[in-house]
Amino acid sequence: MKKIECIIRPFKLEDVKEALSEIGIRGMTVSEIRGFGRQKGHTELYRGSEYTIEFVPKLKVEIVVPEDRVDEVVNTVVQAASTGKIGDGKIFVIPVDETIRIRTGERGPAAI
Amino acid sequence: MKKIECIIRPFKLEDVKEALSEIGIRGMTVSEIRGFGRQKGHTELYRGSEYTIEFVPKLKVEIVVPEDRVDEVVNTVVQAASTGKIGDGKIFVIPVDETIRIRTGERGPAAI
Amino acid sequence: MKKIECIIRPFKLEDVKEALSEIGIRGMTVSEIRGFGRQKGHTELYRGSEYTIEFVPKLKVEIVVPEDRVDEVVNTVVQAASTGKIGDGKIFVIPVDETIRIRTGERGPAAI
Amino acid sequence: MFKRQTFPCLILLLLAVLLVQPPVFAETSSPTANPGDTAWMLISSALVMLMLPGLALFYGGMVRRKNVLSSMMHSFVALGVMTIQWIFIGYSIAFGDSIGGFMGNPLDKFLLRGITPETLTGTIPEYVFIMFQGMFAAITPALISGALAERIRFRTYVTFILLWGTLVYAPLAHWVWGGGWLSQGHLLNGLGALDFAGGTVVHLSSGISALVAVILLGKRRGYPSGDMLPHNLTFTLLGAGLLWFGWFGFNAGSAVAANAQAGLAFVVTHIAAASGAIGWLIAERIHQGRPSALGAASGIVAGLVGITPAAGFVAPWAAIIIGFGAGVICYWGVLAKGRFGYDDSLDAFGVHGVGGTWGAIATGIFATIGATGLVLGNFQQLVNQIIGVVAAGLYAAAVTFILVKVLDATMGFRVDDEQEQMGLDQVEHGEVGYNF
Amino acid sequence: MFKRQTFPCLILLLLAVLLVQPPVFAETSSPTANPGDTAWMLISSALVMLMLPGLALFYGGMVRRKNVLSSMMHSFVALGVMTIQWIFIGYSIAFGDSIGGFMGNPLDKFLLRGITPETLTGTIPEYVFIMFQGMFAAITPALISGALAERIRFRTYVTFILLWGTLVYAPLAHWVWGGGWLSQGHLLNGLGALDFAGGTVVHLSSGISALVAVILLGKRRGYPSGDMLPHNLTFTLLGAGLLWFGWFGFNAGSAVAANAQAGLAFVVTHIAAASGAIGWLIAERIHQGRPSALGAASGIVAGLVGITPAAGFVAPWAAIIIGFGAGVICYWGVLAKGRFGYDDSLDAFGVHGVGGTWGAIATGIFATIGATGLVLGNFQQLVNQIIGVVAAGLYAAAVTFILVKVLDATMGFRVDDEQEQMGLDQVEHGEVGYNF
Amino acid sequence: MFKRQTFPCLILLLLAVLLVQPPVFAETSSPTANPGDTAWMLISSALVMLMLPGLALFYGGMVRRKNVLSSMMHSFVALGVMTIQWIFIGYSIAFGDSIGGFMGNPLDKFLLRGITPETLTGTIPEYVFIMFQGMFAAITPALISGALAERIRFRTYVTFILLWGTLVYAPLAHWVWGGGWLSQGHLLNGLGALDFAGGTVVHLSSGISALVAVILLGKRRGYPSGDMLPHNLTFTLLGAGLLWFGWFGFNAGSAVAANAQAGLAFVVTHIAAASGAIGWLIAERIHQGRPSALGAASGIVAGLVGITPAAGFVAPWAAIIIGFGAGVICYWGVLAKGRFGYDDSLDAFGVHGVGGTWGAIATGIFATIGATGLVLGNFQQLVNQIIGVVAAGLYAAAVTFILVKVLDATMGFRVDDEQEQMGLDQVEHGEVGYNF
Ligand SMILES: Nc1ncnc2c1ncn2[C@@H]1O[C@H](COP(=O)(O)OP(=O)(O)O)[C@@H](O)[C@H]1O
Ligand SMILES: Nc1ncnc2c1ncn2[C@@H]1O[C@H](COP(=O)(O)OP(=O)(O)O)[C@@H](O)[C@H]1O
Ligand SMILES: Nc1ncnc2c1ncn2[C@@H]1O[C@H](COP(=O)(O)OP(=O)(O)O)[C@@H](O)[C@H]1O
Repeated sequence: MKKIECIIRPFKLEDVKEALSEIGIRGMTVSEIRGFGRQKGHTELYRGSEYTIEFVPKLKVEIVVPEDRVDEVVNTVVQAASTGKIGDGKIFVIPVDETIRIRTGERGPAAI
Repeated sequence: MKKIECIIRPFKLEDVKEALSEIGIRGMTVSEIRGFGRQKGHTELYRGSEYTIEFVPKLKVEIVVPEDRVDEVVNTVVQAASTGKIGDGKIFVIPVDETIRIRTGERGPAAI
Repeated sequence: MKKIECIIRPFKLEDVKEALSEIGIRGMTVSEIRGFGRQKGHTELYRGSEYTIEFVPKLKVEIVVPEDRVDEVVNTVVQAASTGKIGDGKIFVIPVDETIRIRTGERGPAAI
Repeated sequence: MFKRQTFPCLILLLLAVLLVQPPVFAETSSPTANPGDTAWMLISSALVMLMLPGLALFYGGMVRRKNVLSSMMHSFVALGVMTIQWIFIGYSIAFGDSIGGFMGNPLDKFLLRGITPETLTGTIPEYVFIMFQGMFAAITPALISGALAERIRFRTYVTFILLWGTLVYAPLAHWVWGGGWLSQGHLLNGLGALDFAGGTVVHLSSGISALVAVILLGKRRGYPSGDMLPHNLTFTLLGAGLLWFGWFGFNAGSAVAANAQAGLAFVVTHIAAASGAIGWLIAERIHQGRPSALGAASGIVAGLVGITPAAGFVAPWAAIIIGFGAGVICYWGVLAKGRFGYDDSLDAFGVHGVGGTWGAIATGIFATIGATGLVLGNFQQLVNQIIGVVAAGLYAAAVTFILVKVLDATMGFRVDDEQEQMGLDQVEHGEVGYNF
Repeated sequence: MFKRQTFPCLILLLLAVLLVQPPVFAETSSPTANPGDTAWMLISSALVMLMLPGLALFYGGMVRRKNVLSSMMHSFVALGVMTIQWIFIGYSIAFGDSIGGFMGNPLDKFLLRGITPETLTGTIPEYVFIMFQGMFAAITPALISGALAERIRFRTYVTFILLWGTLVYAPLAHWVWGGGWLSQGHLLNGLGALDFAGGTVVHLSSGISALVAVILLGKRRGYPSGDMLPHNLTFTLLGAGLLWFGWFGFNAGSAVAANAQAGLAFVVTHIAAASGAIGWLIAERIHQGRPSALGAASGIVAGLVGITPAAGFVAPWAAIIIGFGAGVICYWGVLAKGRFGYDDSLDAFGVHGVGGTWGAIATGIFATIGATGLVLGNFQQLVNQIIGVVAAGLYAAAVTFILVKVLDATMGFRVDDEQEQMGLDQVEHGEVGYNF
Repeated sequence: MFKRQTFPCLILLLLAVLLVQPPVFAETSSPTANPGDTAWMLISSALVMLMLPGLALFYGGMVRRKNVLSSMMHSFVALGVMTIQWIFIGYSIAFGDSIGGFMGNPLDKFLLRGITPETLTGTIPEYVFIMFQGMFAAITPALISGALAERIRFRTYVTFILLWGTLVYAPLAHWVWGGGWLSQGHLLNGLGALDFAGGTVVHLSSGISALVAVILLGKRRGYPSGDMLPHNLTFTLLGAGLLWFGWFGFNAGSAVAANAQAGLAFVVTHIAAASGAIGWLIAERIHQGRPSALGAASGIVAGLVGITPAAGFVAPWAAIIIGFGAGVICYWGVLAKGRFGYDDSLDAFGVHGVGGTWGAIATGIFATIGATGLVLGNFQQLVNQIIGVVAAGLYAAAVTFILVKVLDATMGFRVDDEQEQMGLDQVEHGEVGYNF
């Protein structure tokens, strides 16, 4: 099993979720994060003064899938979340040793 | 070392924390997340209109422990967090290469 | 590639970010978490009544870097985030199988 | 570049015109204002003004986080631009010399000319009356914003309310209160259509216009979907509380004196708000199983809308029926959008349109004080009320239809899809509501 | 299914009854209301009404996020149902023809019968007086909700306040203000127990009832524990600000005219609020090292509670002592719950019970204007105050004891453990406060 | 340990002194207060009081989350301590027997001695006048806190405002309103410097003091940086709404009667607030591309500040110019801090200092009602206005300079770097604003 961590733009969540649903992914976990990266340099004006917003609001979407589906999921997310502008985000693939469903105690692929 | 990531129902936090304390786990990290899974289909009524709440508020509890305690912790969490209803959540076990305590620079099991 | 997860005190974020910038780290992801650990026992007074705050607000900083930079980053964070008092936090190093930049589809070290 | 500056230039031009106007001197006129009535009307004006921040909270709490400032701005900017419009021509169109019962002469009291601090309206300074009425002119278009929330361009909205306030609100106010054709003593058997504090002029007109606008402009991207939940219901409750508070000025102030009628209007307003909340909560309880905080807030407003036209004419017992009825009927009103498939974001039509209609009709039924309704056997009054509703509704709908069509074609009324997704706060105002 | 509908049916039945009541006509009576006094009492009524949204914020900010709407609803629904209760029988029980000094005849002014817009109470329309008093009837039971927050069922709460308002509040109001046995000219040496704006009737009665209820109902699951912190102290501060603002109506409005006594009540109210905040902050500083925002908010309310019974009778210098004393004493009052182990969630007893008692006694000590207290050598007044406190306290406690026992046995007063853990917003109202 | 107790001891000492004061008895004096005027001044006082919670929200929304309670406390504690200071000596310094036109005798009305409920000021009880003026004394120092936010010690702030209120505010109030040298009939050709409701006394004085203080105390750690964004602009908007509402009391209440002048002040205040918002939004639109919610809130306050000194003297058309001008000029005023490099956290100088100066000058230009400004050919009035601004500005700046220097050296004005980083809520008050 692998955990696919995707850092995306907040307003892309709906698109990503739908694209994943289409390929049969039914579970994911979303959290609000703030990102720091190349996108820095963005400024906002408050009362005429410029403030550099170094941390940009992003969402982290975590999807645990069997190894054989990793590429499919990654490609789907890349397509759905991309705008082509700096700050689109990253995907990190992380190994998962074990997966357990709390409700039933099931383990492995059956748990997701 | 392993990181045990548990997605649980928010109101189960207290129970999970107490159960873990009882088996001697003294450290954990909690974050608010929103989950998408089988539990979907839940609707709320606002002004009589049904809204499908696709993302359900959950908590993620992360516990880093030595390998030999993984099973014990997983079982404890499964017991404490389970209600038997869909949406109880998942546990993911993830390998950790190294652990460092910032205060002292200690590494490995001594750091947690 | 490795993901370096650092649990730090919120007010240390600026220092950590600057220290990392100095060694050329340009990307990171920050989230708000609540920590439970040795630091417990902290109490706050509301209307004269003591409340034990078991969960202390912390920040999680995630930095994905090539393997050869792990030690450097870890040491930098330890130095920047340490106050010497209980509750400074932990660093966990987690393996990353693959890294993808959403904007371009680039993979591996080029993606970060 | 030129186009972007049009609006400021217009303002500066108008300001320049002002400077050549001869300065106004205080005249000594024999009758002076009654301090008690003046005190009440000063504070009533302030109370109605507070309804706009109240509305900003009420609406702002119901939108998504990314649109909270945009939604609040719809109320605040209305208070800004409609006040200036009112001073220039709005008041004159509503209360100037009548042109055939349809509207006042816009030049008659242009920029309040001829009015001094000593000029009286009844027992109070005319300046205070102008202010009291001006607050109504500001809140009415802001009510419409509830329907359009989360999808419209700020500059088009500002243009829209300026035009709507001039072409719809001010004439309607003239019809009913400014000596126009719906006033007592004019057509309709001389009885006129009763509208004590604005059930038709304010609520029906804004509600029906809201409906027309959302039908023309179309739904929000993704509507209906789970993430369109109210982002902060504590604001909505607080907003309802402030609206309730301010409505005492709105209704009891419409007596334009601190007298017996003001007392009556106060008591029936309060009763109707309470009954409206109870009505809505009971409807929810029966229909969806649980009474909600949003329901309480909505029922309060529904009850207040319902009693508005009746406030000076009905007894307390009738206020219970009117308020309770408004709560139940408006609950049904907001369900309608699901059935008919338009997207009235915050139910401006469901509450103000439906509740305003109910209130106007209920006034014709229950009026027993200073007027005679159906319960006293006067069928004609009920007929007049219905004529008033239909006339005002048709007029408001028609003008709104044209305005929305024209503005959409020229300035563009909606933001584009990507902007809607990013949220209006960032796109239109370059800000976000919360940096927690 | 039948049981669930009982409440709505009852309402509908009552509404039906109303319809057969003969319509009320305006009579022409010679004396008319004084506009200045009427203006002041209209706005005072509105100000007291605003205290309920203020209380909703004050309390709502102190509970946990998952109970914020539930807690706010306790205030809003009180404004709803108590208003209707007041119109039907509450006002009649409090101010109707006295039955032996204990309560007014509930049928005397049932549904405000016999009252027209022209009926006066002193120099103002009786309708306005009814409203002013009605706001008190709404806020008093809502104060109790602070003690019960985070654990009770909504429908039981609604039933409780309706009964409590009818059986406790209205009779107590009669005792002190409605010509009952504690009023001047009656028992107690003819001096009566002084209670200018409701120290005993409002604060002591609700505070003591709160204490009885929480002792009977037991602690919140897990109390005391670290996650029971106030979730939003900015609301609590804002709520305290609105309460302060509204209290000007509460106290200075209790002069029932815009006169010298209203001016006095205003100044001592303001001083006591300020002194209360300072007193509490200093107590905190000494006892826990740091003055807090929650302390400021609490001290403001404590000072206001303390001055309430005294507001028309004491000089400014005495207000400093009363307010400061209230701040310090109520700080000690809220500490008591830790010592005695009951769970008064938001310190309804600690602030209103303790502060109300202090205020009643302080009135007996410091009264120098229009009454004579201990500082002018009149020991009898102090005795009367204590008799008033004891009588009202015992009565409120006894009736509350019975009500809580009966309601808990029949309807169930608390939600179950799992529901308490999930939060009342979701369980009782099907909503959440914030969707950030 | 002794030092920590100094403040409470002082209070207790003063309270002890009070007890020996002979009790005040009510005297029967022939003329009684006018109920209408009294009603208006009671509510005006309450409205100005509400400006402090409004200011708390306005400022509290603009700071970072970790300082929200600290910032709100700056307003609330000012309401607390300045009220008590006002009762003891503030009112006496401002309105007691003049000592050479510079200040009133502090002992003349010490602790309001000699004043009874029946004592009148004009047509209202003096107690009400004291309250109305006392609210001004509370809000003025609180305005300064906007400049100092996010970096100062609570106890030093409290000491500072007590001293500043005594040494700066009260004397300035005496100069202009208490019969001092800037009042009509005194120096400056007998015309005096016009300041209807406090443009110079309140806004200029606090604004200039804010500037001096921040220059002396230095910037916030890390200023300017991206994480110093306003944490909750919904609060700032709501705060602006409450300020607007309260300002009707501030300005129209300054007529000290419910008369024609109050009506005039009300209308020009409302117009100026609206114009200020429009002015600021247009300036933003041109300069930074998008009109913002923070801009609307800021423009409202700027417009209100601008009209304050002029409110009883100018016609509606002039209010449009003054308000619009204030919006544009203050927008430019807040940009100044970027250019000159001081850190006026929430632009207390940029809005109140700059806007107060503009208002004072504009009064000299546009006064046409009850006074004659430049537009009526009276150049002298404009000169007087400038003299008033310069004199008040220099005096306030000088005293503030000394106070800040002394307090910084003795008590320490700023928290240390680590505390600043952790946030004042936790460090100074042991709390956090939100536990979501
Ligand atoms: N080395 C990194 N480790 C962890 N997160 C990163 C790293 N680099 C970037 N990110 C995350 O990815 C987001 C987007 O990265 P950015 O460099 O701004 O643009 P892009 O992905 O288009 O190159 C950042 O906001 C941050 O959250
Ligand atoms: N494939 C997945 N990857 C990551 N998180 C998941 C995945 N599937 C489920 N989750 C998380 O687990 C939670 C519970 O899952 P759900 O399918 O609703 O119920 P259950 O765990 O009882 O089968 C979800 O809300 C989501 O946060
Ligand atoms: N076993 C663990 N697993 C995950 N997170 C932990 C663990 N132990 C500690 N933490 C995190 O590290 C933070 C600091 O730990 P703590 O024991 O309080 O102090 P220190 O790191 O100085 O020893 C905690 O608040 C928690 O967020």
